[in-house]
Amino acid sequence: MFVRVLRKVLLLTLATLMAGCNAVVLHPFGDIAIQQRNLVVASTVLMLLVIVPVIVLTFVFAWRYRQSNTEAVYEPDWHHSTALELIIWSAPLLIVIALGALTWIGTHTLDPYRPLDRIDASRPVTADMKPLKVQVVALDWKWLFIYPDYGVATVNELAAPVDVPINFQITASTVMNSFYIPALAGQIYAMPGMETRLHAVINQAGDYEGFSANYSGAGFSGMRFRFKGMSGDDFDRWVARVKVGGSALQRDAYMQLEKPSEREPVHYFATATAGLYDKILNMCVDPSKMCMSDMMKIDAKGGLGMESVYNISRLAYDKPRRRDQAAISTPRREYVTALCASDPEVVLSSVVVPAPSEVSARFAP
Amino acid sequence: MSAAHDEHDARHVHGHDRGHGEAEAHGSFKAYMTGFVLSVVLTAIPFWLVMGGVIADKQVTTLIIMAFAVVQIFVHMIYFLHMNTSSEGGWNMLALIFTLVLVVITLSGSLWVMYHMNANMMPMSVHDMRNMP
Amino acid sequence: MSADEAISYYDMKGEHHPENGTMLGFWLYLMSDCLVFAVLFAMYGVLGGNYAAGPGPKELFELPVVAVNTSMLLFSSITYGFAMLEMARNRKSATLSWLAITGLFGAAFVGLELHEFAHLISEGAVPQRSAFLSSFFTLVGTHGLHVSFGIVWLVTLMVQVGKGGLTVENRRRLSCLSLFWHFLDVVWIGVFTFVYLMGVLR
Amino acid sequence: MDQRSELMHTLFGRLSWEAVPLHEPILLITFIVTAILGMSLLGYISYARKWSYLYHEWFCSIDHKKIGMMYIVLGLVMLLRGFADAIMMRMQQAMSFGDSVGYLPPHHYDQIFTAHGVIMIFFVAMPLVTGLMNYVVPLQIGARDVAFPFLNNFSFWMTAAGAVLVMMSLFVGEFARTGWLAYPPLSGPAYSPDVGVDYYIWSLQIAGVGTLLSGVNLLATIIKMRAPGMGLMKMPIFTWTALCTNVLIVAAFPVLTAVLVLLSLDRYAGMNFFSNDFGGNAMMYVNLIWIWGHPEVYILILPVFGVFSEVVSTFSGKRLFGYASMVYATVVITILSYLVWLHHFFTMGSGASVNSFFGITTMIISIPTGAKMFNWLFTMYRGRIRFEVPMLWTMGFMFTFVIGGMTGVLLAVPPADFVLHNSLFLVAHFHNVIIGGVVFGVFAGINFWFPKATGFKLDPFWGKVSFWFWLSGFWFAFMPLYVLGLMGVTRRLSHFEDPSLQIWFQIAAFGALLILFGIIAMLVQIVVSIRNREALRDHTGDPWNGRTLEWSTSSPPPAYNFAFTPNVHEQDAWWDMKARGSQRPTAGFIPIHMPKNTAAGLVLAGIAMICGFALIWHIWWLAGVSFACLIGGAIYHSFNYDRDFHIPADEVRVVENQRSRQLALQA
Repeated sequence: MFVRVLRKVLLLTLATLMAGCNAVVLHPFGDIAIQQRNLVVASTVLMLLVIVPVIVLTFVFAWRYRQSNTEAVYEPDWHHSTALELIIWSAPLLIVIALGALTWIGTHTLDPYRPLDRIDASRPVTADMKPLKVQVVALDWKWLFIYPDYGVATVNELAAPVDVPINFQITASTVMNSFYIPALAGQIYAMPGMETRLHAVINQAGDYEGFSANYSGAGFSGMRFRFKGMSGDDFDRWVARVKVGGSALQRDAYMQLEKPSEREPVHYFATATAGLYDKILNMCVDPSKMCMSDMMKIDAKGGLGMESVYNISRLAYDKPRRRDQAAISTPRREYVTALCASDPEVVLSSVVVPAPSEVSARFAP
Repeated sequence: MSAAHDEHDARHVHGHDRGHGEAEAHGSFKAYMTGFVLSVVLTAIPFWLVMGGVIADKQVTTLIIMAFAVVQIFVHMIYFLHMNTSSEGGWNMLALIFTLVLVVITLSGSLWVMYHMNANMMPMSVHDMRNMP
Repeated sequence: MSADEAISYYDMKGEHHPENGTMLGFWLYLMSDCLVFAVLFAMYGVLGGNYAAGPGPKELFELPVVAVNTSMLLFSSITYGFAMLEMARNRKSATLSWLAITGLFGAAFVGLELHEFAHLISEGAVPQRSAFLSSFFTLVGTHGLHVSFGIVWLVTLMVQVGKGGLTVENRRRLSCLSLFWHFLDVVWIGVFTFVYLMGVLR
Repeated sequence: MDQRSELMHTLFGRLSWEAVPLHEPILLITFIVTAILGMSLLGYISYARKWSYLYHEWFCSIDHKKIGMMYIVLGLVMLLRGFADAIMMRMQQAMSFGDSVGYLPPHHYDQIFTAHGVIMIFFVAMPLVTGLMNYVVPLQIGARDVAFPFLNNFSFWMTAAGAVLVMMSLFVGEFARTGWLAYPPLSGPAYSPDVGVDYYIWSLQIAGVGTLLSGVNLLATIIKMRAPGMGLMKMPIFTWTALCTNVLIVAAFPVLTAVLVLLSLDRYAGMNFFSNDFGGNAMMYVNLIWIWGHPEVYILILPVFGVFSEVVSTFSGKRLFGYASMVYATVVITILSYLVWLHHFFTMGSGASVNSFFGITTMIISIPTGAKMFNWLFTMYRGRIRFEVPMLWTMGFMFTFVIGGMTGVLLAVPPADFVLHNSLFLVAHFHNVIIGGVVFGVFAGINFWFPKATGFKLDPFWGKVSFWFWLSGFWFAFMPLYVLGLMGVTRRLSHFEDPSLQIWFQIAAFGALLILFGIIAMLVQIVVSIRNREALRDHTGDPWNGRTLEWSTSSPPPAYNFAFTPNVHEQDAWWDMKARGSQRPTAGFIPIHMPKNTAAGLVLAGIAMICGFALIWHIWWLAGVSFACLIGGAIYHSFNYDRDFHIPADEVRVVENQRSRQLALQA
């Protein structure tokens, strides 16, 4: 009861405080973000139960037992009280137990990997609702969104129909980023060669902001995009517009797009090659590279043995993306290992390398 | 509890009888030899198990050699490093136990966390790998 | 203890010689070193299966060499033990000879390890080839580096004992090195079990 | 640049005139100002003919008190640098909206936030905390020095060498643009090819060695060198927290060392631990660095908990409430701090069970921390509180820190962290605990122990001015960041689109300005105190009516700390001695065994710094030579057996008689 009242009071104060500014974390429009907000508020209220008395007592004691107040009791040797000790350990303990329970439940229900089971507090997800699939790639320094079901792709603009579950698959091209649309749901990292997932839903049409929440280099500040929540019809019109408005996103276009650029304007790709996202995730859009998933399969079987020891260029991914282009144009071996000639490149130059096709033929199914 | 602690400690602080006692524990010839023989045996068996392919089941072999490693570590600790509860007033032992706890946390924690991360995020999940032919 | 008037608040005779903390301090340092190895083991545990479509432990490790290597380290342990026993009996030259033998075993260990590394590198299994090889070379190499450092230290101590004899200070240093040396043995148990034996079993 | 001959490249590696940022006006002006200030300081020292004094009495000193003071001076100097970075960031963020791009390009701005984090943690907070522990712990336990006095000097110079490397990056080359923990792949060779990350790695490695050794040292000191009778449960609470802190240092810093070695192997040897290639895994770096990183937070905060405990009980004129529970709380925090590291990367995609495990362990830490808070509160209860400057800082802490603690627990709830992680809310949270905790605590400690170190108190008026500026500045600077975080603003941005945010950044900048006044007031406080030192002098050695042994000796204490080692019978040993009217012995002095000063620490750390510099710039020959010198130097030093001497009884008598006269004058 008390908690509920306190929560109301707190929400009200916060609301007034935030009225002037758009505190989107406290006023989100997606069900996941709303539940996360509720958890933030509930935990705060729980903790205030102990924080407020501490602050008040600090000032009360400080005032009451000031040196000039000779009327106050002075007990220089009073230093122990079992009852008090019991209280000071158990009060935080009780709150942590309550908070721990909240955390355990909240963490499991709001796990970004878990498919949604409700659209909002009153509407469950039904079997006939077809979720919207979006594949997200954090590039240097812009966002690529691929809609596999529609065969289209966009840069720096994301749209989704209201009240439809969205399944994000998220990866990155070079370094770590974090995919975050505060109005929709909490963030999750976007990492090269790895895939994270996010299930979310937007409950109100509108134009929201999305960005990278993890610093990724020089163009980071401009790595923003618009997230548009639309009615179903608007969304269809938007898809149609994308389909007429853009070029094709195939391998070459992607390789071009992937190069670092800042503050990229929104643009549309009318078609996106099927399976491109998988190649991006597996870092093998460039056909001369081995796909991560293939590599991992081989590794799980114990590797390819000594024959493949020089099969290196197919696996080097970072080097061609070095961020100082000058160094690439004038290659200079900076490694200490140059001293003992164990740099793969050095070894490579002196050894006949089996052609990639030969090696891959060996493990082709 | 704290009183007992104090008493013990006071004795410790006052106990100068060891003089400038450096390196009290050197062990004895017998102890060193025991440790040596034991560790030779404990080394030889795992090598034999693996090199000779004695046990067909790899997991069983793995468990056995890990057990041997743990036992051998204890042997070394006792016979070569002269670990006991009394040297340096028990602080050596305390430091060792604390370190072992942290080593276990670091190792198992990292493996646990990374296993989950890999399972969640690698293009080919650990789960898939398990089920490979 | 309240009523005792003669309660003493100062140690007037200067009897209180704080115990020397060197052995404890060195042990604490070893514990921190232990955590360095824990990190490297964790690294190997996580990345040890990532061969990057290259060779794995089965193709690379030669257990007979590792077995010989292990025996070198074991022998050096027992000989260091003998050196300590001689030191306790205050026999300088016997101590020095056992130390020299220990050093030779240690050098043989490092030599074999370098040979193994050179062989791997010549075959193309360089540390850069895969995450597995990176973590293998780093873990085993760090241990080897410790042993090499131990040998340098051992030689230094032999010179110091030769010059100054088995003084209190030198005994303490020998005891510290003893801890260091046996500690490296313990780490090696982990290395041959987790890296080599379990690697080949994989 | 490409035209450089092979010879030049061999001789100077990557180092060339281009590395000196003559084209960047901000850096150029900074350089000129620093150079002028530095030259005038050096000139003054030469003019006053103080070089020999400085070198022999301070640089080569192995007296824990002088080393402690040097740590604090280092910390305060680096605080100025770190704060300059902070105010530059605040200015940039306050003006860079819409069409205005501010005055710092990302290339520069990104270095600043990285350097700010690194400097504040490693070269401000760590030296300040280590300095306090170094100065106070041996005095509190009735020891004459630390267990390994030479190592102590070496540790200090290694920390200083790391700091010098960071400062060097301002004018030679550049610093990392990665954020203070340098996550790969961004910090890997491909995405940060220049010297920045190398500066980061080597300055931390060198300083890290110093920190680790000083941890071992203080640990051995506390375990082995306590005065007779001082059992564990009679140790002053600050010593207890120092013990736990150093346990954490010894157990956590090796992890940092190892992780940075792995990162440097990636960068220098082309290995593949954290790259995207060849099966590397960058998440492993994040995992490992936080295994160090979380205990690091407690390394900083635990000692200041100790400071607050001493201050509260001294200025309330009362025994610390719940000593035993305070000790247990500290020990519990020490152990638990190893079980929570994943809460720094909930959003990286580990599963719900992993996340909730680490979330809940994090919350559990708040139980002992809460207990400590109550202990301080009930120490004040029925006390006679004197609001001297150290007590003001403590009150400011109690009020501020609980808020930071609350937002911290909030961030430990994984679903809440998903919306708050990496936001300015997070930034506000950790500044809330680090400024409101560590910084306030260190200032309380400095004000508290300054009279012990110098023999005169710090000026209370300017101390209060400084306190109020800091406190209000803190609230103005960081409350807006909480708000901005809730508005979904993320950290490390150098430019914003939404003009409605600007007002909050301007308030925050105003707060930073107030803190600037606080810092200036503190410098004024020191200057004024030195000028008025005769008026502020304390002859008793016990200006606050203290409770622990450090107040039993003179201020400043003699080189040997205690002419006779005290025997401890009670928890607050000095309070007990005063209560029972114990008499200071004035005769029967005996020679005192002390360690000798040496230049070895300074020299070895200097060589280590050169080695680091050579590695940063890929000057391989210099790196090799200096590394060989380092090993050779250490071996050479080990041949020096002549490391101690005795202070003759006569000398002790002279010093102690002078103290007797002083005390008599006072009485």
